[in-house]
Amino acid sequence: MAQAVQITQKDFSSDQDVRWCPGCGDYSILANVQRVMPELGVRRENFVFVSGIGCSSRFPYYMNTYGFHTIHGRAPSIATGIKCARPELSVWVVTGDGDGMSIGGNHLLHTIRRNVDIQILLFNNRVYGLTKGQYSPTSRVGMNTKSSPEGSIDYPIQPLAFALGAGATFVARTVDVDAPHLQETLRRAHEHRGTAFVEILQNCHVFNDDEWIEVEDRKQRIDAGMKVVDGAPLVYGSEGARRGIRIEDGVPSVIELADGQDPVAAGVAVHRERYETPAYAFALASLARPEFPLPTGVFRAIENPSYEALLSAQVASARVQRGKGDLEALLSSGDTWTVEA
Amino acid sequence: MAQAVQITQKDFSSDQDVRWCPGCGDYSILANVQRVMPELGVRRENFVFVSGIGCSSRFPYYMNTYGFHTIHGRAPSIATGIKCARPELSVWVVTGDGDGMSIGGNHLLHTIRRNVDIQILLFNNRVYGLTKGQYSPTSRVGMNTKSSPEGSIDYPIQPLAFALGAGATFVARTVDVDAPHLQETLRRAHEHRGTAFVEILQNCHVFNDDEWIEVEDRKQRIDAGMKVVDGAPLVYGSEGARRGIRIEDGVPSVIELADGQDPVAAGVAVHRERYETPAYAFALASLARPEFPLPTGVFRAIENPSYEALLSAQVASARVQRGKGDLEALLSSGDTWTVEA
Amino acid sequence: MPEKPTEEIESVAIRFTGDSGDGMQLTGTKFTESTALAGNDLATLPDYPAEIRAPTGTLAGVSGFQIHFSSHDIRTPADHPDVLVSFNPAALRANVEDVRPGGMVILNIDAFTEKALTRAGYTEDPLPALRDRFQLVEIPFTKLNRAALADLDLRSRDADRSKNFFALGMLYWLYNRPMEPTLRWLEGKFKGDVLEANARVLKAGHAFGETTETLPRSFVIPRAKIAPGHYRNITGNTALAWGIVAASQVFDQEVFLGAYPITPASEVLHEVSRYRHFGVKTFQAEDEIAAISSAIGASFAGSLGVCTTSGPGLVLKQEALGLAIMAELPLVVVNVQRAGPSTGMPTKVEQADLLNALYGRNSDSPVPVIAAATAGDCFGTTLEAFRLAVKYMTPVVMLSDSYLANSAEPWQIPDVASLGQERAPFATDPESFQPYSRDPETLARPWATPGTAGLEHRIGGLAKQDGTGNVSYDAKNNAHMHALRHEKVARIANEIPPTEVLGPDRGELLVVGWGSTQGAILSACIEAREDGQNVSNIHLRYLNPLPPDLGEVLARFDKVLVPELNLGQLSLLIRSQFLIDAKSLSKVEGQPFLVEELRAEIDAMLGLET
Amino acid sequence: MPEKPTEEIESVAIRFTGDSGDGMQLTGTKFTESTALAGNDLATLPDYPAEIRAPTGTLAGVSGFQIHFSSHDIRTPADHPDVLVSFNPAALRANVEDVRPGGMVILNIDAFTEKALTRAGYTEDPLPALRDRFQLVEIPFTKLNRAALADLDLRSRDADRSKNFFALGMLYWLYNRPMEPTLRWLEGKFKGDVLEANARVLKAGHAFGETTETLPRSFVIPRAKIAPGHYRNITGNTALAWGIVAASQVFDQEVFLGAYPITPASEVLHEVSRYRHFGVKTFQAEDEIAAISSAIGASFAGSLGVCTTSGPGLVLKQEALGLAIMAELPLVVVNVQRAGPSTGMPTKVEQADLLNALYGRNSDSPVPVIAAATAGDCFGTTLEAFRLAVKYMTPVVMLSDSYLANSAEPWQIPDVASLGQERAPFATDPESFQPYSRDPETLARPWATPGTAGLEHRIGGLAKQDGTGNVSYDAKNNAHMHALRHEKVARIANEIPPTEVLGPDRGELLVVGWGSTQGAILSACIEAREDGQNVSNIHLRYLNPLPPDLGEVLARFDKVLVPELNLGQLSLLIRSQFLIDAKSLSKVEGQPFLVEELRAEIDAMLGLET
Ligand SMILES: Cc1ncc(C[n+]2csc(CCOP(=O)(O)OP(=O)(O)O)c2C)c(N)n1
Ligand SMILES: Cc1ncc(C[n+]2csc(CCOP(=O)(O)OP(=O)(O)O)c2C)c(N)n1
Ligand code: SF4
Ligand code: SF4
Ligand SMILES: [Mg+2]
Ligand SMILES: [Mg+2]
Repeated sequence: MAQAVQITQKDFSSDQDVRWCPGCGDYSILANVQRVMPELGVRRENFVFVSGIGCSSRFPYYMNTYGFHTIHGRAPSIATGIKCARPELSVWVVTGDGDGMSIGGNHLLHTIRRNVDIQILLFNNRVYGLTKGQYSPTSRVGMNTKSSPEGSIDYPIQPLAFALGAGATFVARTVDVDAPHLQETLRRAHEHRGTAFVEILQNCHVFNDDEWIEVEDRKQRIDAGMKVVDGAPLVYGSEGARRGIRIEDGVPSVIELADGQDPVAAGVAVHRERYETPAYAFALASLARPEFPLPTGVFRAIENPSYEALLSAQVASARVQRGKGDLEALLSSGDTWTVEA
Repeated sequence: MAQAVQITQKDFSSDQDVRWCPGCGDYSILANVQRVMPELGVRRENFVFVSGIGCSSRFPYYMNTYGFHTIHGRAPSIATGIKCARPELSVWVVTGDGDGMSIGGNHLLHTIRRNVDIQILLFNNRVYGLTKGQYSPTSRVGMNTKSSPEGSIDYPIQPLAFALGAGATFVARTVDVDAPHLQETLRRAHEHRGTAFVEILQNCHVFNDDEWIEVEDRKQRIDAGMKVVDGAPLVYGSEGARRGIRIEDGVPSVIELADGQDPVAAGVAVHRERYETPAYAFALASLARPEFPLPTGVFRAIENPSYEALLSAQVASARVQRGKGDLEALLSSGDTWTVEA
Repeated sequence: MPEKPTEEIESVAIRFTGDSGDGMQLTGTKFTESTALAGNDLATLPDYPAEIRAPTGTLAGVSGFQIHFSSHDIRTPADHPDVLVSFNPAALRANVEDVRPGGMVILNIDAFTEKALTRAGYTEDPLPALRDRFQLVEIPFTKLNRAALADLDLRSRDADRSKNFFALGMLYWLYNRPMEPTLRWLEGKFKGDVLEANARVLKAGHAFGETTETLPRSFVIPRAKIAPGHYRNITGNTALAWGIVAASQVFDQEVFLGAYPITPASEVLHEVSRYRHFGVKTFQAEDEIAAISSAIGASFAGSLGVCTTSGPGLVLKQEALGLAIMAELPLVVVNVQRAGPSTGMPTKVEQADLLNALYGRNSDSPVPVIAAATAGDCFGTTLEAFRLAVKYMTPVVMLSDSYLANSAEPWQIPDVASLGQERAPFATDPESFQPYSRDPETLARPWATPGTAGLEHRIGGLAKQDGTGNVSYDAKNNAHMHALRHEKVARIANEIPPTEVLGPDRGELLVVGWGSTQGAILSACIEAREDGQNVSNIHLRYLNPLPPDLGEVLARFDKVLVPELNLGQLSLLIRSQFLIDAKSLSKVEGQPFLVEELRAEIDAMLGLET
Repeated sequence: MPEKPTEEIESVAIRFTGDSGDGMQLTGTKFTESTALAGNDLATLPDYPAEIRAPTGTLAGVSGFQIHFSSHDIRTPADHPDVLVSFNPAALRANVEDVRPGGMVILNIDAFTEKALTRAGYTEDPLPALRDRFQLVEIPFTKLNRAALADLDLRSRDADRSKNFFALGMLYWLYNRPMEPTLRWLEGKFKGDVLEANARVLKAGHAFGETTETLPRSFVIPRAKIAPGHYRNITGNTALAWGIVAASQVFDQEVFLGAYPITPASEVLHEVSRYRHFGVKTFQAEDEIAAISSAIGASFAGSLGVCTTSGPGLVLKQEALGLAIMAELPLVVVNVQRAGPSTGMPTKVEQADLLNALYGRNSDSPVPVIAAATAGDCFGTTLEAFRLAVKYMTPVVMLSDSYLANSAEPWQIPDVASLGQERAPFATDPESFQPYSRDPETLARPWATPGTAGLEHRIGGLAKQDGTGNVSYDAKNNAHMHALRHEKVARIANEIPPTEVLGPDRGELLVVGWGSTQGAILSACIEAREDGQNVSNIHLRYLNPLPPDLGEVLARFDKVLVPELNLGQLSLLIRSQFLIDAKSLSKVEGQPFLVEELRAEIDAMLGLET
């Protein structure tokens, strides 16, 4: 049996040529996903990758697993059907900021709300790549694109704030080129039971280059990023310019930390993934550059029964209470009568 | 001229028979909207009411203004077109928890995000009324309905949390039968420039009776509700059982207040509508019964340029920079040549 | 008191009418059950007010339920009721003109106050004029009912709620129906005072009928000659729901229903939701797009995916349906049609989504379309849709409509064994597996579901290479795949049974119908033939592909008439495919055909004056 | 060095091909501009790789641009190029079989390394075999280009970017095209080193042509006899966008475009977005449903609402389009068709959304449908769509396709005055105002916009009473409104000009086309007539309603052929409406018709062997 042999990253490469632009952040994400897969303890045939339409949504073609490249924006709904039908499968949705946050926003909302046990990876490059560079719902105000020659006037949406507004039980943010962090985030997402929503900051080299350079670049990210760790205070910044985040009455602010100063004593908040309220994670998700560092890591991870588990439980309990369905009995239930020959 | 005469509530009643069930909370909302209209300083012909499909969405038929009863879930988009085309109109969307939060969630999301200057009234009765009583996206877990005979397994969405996740500049909550509060909320929504999102807790007498009785009933609401007022501490409760809400690191909790105790000194948060961060308002929106009181009032009201204003400004500035469009010049722009006779 | 005489009659149609709150649907349903048990053939038609909840006493709030029963075959609820029962003036006004001249009109005379007459839009008392045209039976139901309950401790508002059961009791006497089924039902449903009150007034109404001089005789309708078997009453929506549940048994496979509520399809979701123990999962989606998408996902994963909707919902599903066609996945899309366009009249009937089912997607994307003809037929047609979907690996559109959805008819309960036992041919063997290889007969591709080791593959909506299923922009391959999808659907024709011609198998006029118009068309054609007219009729279950012998059948007739509750949709298909001058008879009033309307058109086409 | 000889030829078709990164589209466009200025008639066709960005050097990444120019009328980009320019082996492999036998094949021989050959899928060197079949011209463009730039401080990767301009310069020499337009363009676009590099290699290429012995002569294509006037080159998408902008002037009214990006319609949004100063507002919506909904809202408010999309997007818009039909609001829905079904081949051509435009909604909901026939015609057809929408108070569907969208042709710039000046007849008078009253001629209802005192009213998607516009479930009213909506669209037929028959006005064979196939059909029919064949042709702009004289025209011919880039959609309509045995010639390869394919079918129908 093929599975007796240890499977490796390579086993997850399909025979299709990978067709992203040179320099696209998607390559790194693909490589890291393929690297993590063999560690998850799931047989290869039990993985399903589902996507919509977009550069990012070509992802399933390159994974040697079951895959479904569907239509624009609907991947979360198709994944819901797959997971409800076969709860034992490990179902991953790959979507883009256009696919997921624009046309597909509603499905994302409701899938997250229902807490279907799937992983949703949103590749956020803040642009429509596949259709050649229009602004997306995550693009910054003023962005000049083909469809906004005088600058976009749409306020961007913040995917993690959106997900928390939808009641997400797991939200995280990571970066295309930060391999260890990305891998760890994928592992955590997989572990989580319920919808794991992961925003991956991704570079579109062709239409929106260096949008995330502040957190991609190893140097810049020390001051511009903030990796959050469960139980650790919200601190960031290079030696001599260390800062922390304080949250008073729900309102975050930056505190400058003196050398060696205890952040917690200085009023810096301690990161906790498991608060019952989503309000803390939301405060974190609302931190934006340049006033604040861009946080990455797992913002929230709480356990609630997942949708497909509850659904299966209803089936099981109905069977316990009423026995396996008997069609003959159903058809003859209620008032019937017999006409003799 | 008809407008010279003072217009009154009556002028806003259309000639159509109102066809909600006896006991429906929609009646009270209609009456209060009709009462507030004449005070807003807007000529009647400049009001437009737009709705989707649902009991609540029949609303425009009863308003003697311009009205458009459209299709399920799309009212925010139609309203966006109206407002962009004619920024001088006062455009009101009436939607339900099914119309707005289920099929129409994405349009609501993006309309709020763009901050189109319209008022959105979401009548939340936590059920699909018009289609005779299925659970809705705001229904509680376990609700028994025709489509959930063994109890709903969907986690409900919290409309205000959703709106804040979308970047709303104005969110408020009020109650169908609390006439003064409802009227004041409508006035505030109208004043606001940008999308004013108002959740109105509404009783569906037929399919989900008394869902909101805790905040509708004058007695119960003292302990179960909390009216938030700008600049005032978050306190509630009857004499002898006064409580306040404290928010630490973004995490809200209830504080029991002794008689005469100063709430602020006791750590109770002070309500502010104008924090730049949505995190505080989100904390408020995440308060749920029975652990917390259900807050009503204006949670957030900040000013950002509205979408249609920015759009009109682009038109105006293009005209200043390039003159009024000259079709002849456009058609002849670039490389052309003449073929002589 | 001597027993009153009885009179034997062949058939009768009764219409119960009143305010939405008067319980007319329940009254009609109970009368129907009794009638079925009395052994008559029957057909029923409820007529709800639209989605709106109208103010009491107005025309907009009138609710009706018609039942037609007989000692012979019954196919329609009858054009004109013989008996109208009206609980208020609005109900009278909305319905009385439909009553056959000289018919019986039973009124709750207590409700005919001046205020109520005005509310119904009457400017003067209509009864004097009606007395000349109909047999008016004026009964103080409200008073009689209150009297029957006088000793119970009920508020009069509560007492009044049961006046429909008083009337029902009276009608049971009038038509010699058994009371037991209703009494049994009451016992199962209520307890204590409510049970007592309802049972008591039912009997009191019966006794009143026996006693009152207003009703000089009762009627007997002998049992109908009905094929022997086990029967029940069933509405189209229930039959459809049970067809979905039955699929889980016939295929021994989990069913996944994704749906978003919409009139008149919602009850299918409600009904199916009750049968989780059959291994049927229901999912109330956030909209129709999510509903079909979830069903597609479930099918991909190896369940029997199905979604149920009505007109506007079908439109929203079309993009995803196109994906299912490209991905060649089995899927059943049920459309319970309603009157449009746009929101239209959501509670009223039309059969106007046929062309949308066929052409509602971008590009040429063929899908089989089948339609149910009667309420009971919704069961078998649903199962047939699943069978085709699985056998040909294709989505299938199944059409019902709001008339079938709500009307009830006696239905011979099928023997479960006769439904067969099918098994989806899941692929399991990695040896030379290709996701787009073909079954030579059906052209189906293999159904290879996640979880099967060695069959990992990727599908999607981009053009695919035959065999490998890889993305392909090759010109010839694309033409080949277009042809293949077309051919796959076309091959279904091989299984369509020969078209059954009722009446002479060649002649002057052929009437061609589909869907819920079957009863009316059949009645009209049978009557016409009984009157010696040269007219035959056929009724199509398969709309795409059309039956292979259809052209040949059509060619045997001088003229072809296609009656439809739309502006001529099947007619367009027939004209285009067979180049015959098929005439369309269209009705788009939100109401089914009357037999007399069809007969008039048949007469006209046969050159007869009417 | 003596000047080389020139040879006069009538026409030539050149195809530029290379990797996506090689700048073939730009090269083609610049060549086109020069050619237009040289006074030739011309047609062009770009052929992009699909949405995917393929690895360099592979077949999937090949990009092409064909231009056909002549001293006489040109209608298609030509079936077979006379000249192929290929920048790498993949481009050669993907295109060489299309070249006319004996044609010229110009290669960048520097790119023909063994690695590149393998990458293109060649297992052996193809050139020896090709030398027998074509006139191979092997030029080291990369080396020559680098040499020309040697003294500039450029990395070779940057230098190599301009090698297409070197080739372009050489071709300018070869076909005696002016270099000035391109030089002018370079000056407007670039500065400094980049400008210098590009201008220099363009001139170097030209000089190389003059010098090299590989090219013994250059060719002269005399000016074409073209109707006098002011001309420009235009693609269908630009013409369409300008038609939208022009509407704001013709109607002196704000235009509101709601759109969601989708290939191949996105450029229309891009282009229109640039003209805010015309009073044109564009709105990039979150999806197609929001796009059409916003446009409906804008129309309700008194703007000219329009939305632009392609196939799958049209499908998503259909529910809202039904609302616009019910609400009888003016609206233009533009569909730039692409190959399906589902996502299909998004960059490739089909004209397969005709039936979807007609029948893509629930119930019978008629909408006028018109189609553009050439790139330039997109301008006028768009304006016509607006005119019909406003005059009849109805949404109108306007069809283009990806072939028209991207191909360019010389376009006679219309005189702005000739476009007319229309004015929407807004209602203003409250006296006896009714939202659903009727213009007796057009059946249009009044356009009463918010802000007008005294006209406050409410509309919506529920069935409406004629006149008042109130919600109505009345049966007869519903039938009346169905008929009225149908009749309103049908009356447009009164304005359709008589059908222009090219060729004999009666005879053996009539070829009926619509949309982008016009050029190929015209060429085929003209050639056939020149060969003495009895064939005529007509081309339809109005698909719904069809021209009123169409039946009569069709009846004058023994046979009718309907070539379409779909499985026979117009053919279905014609067969159904006129009951003639119209034969469908369908092509669904994502490619336009070749003239020779049409001629073969014409021959076959005329009973000629080919
Ligand atoms: C119904 C529909 N509308 C529009 C499109 C065109 N379309 C394809 S991908 C895309 C946006 C992709 O953006 P994103 O999800 O951010 O993906 P990226 O390419 O940036 O990875 C659009 C608009 C489509 N395929 N289908
Ligand atoms: C496309 C479409 N799908 C479904 C429906 C059916 N439908 C009408 S209203 C409604 C839900 C209404 O719920 P809500 O918005 O909460 O309004 P309420 O009646 O409770 O005020 C549904 C599902 C429809 N009209 N159109
Ligand atoms: S367009 Fe952008 S996102 Fe798409 S493949 Fe290229 S670099 Fe990546
Ligand atoms: S069903 Fe509920 S929401 Fe609808 S009108 Fe009746 S009470 Fe109101
Ligand atoms: Mg993107
Ligand atoms: Mg509701």
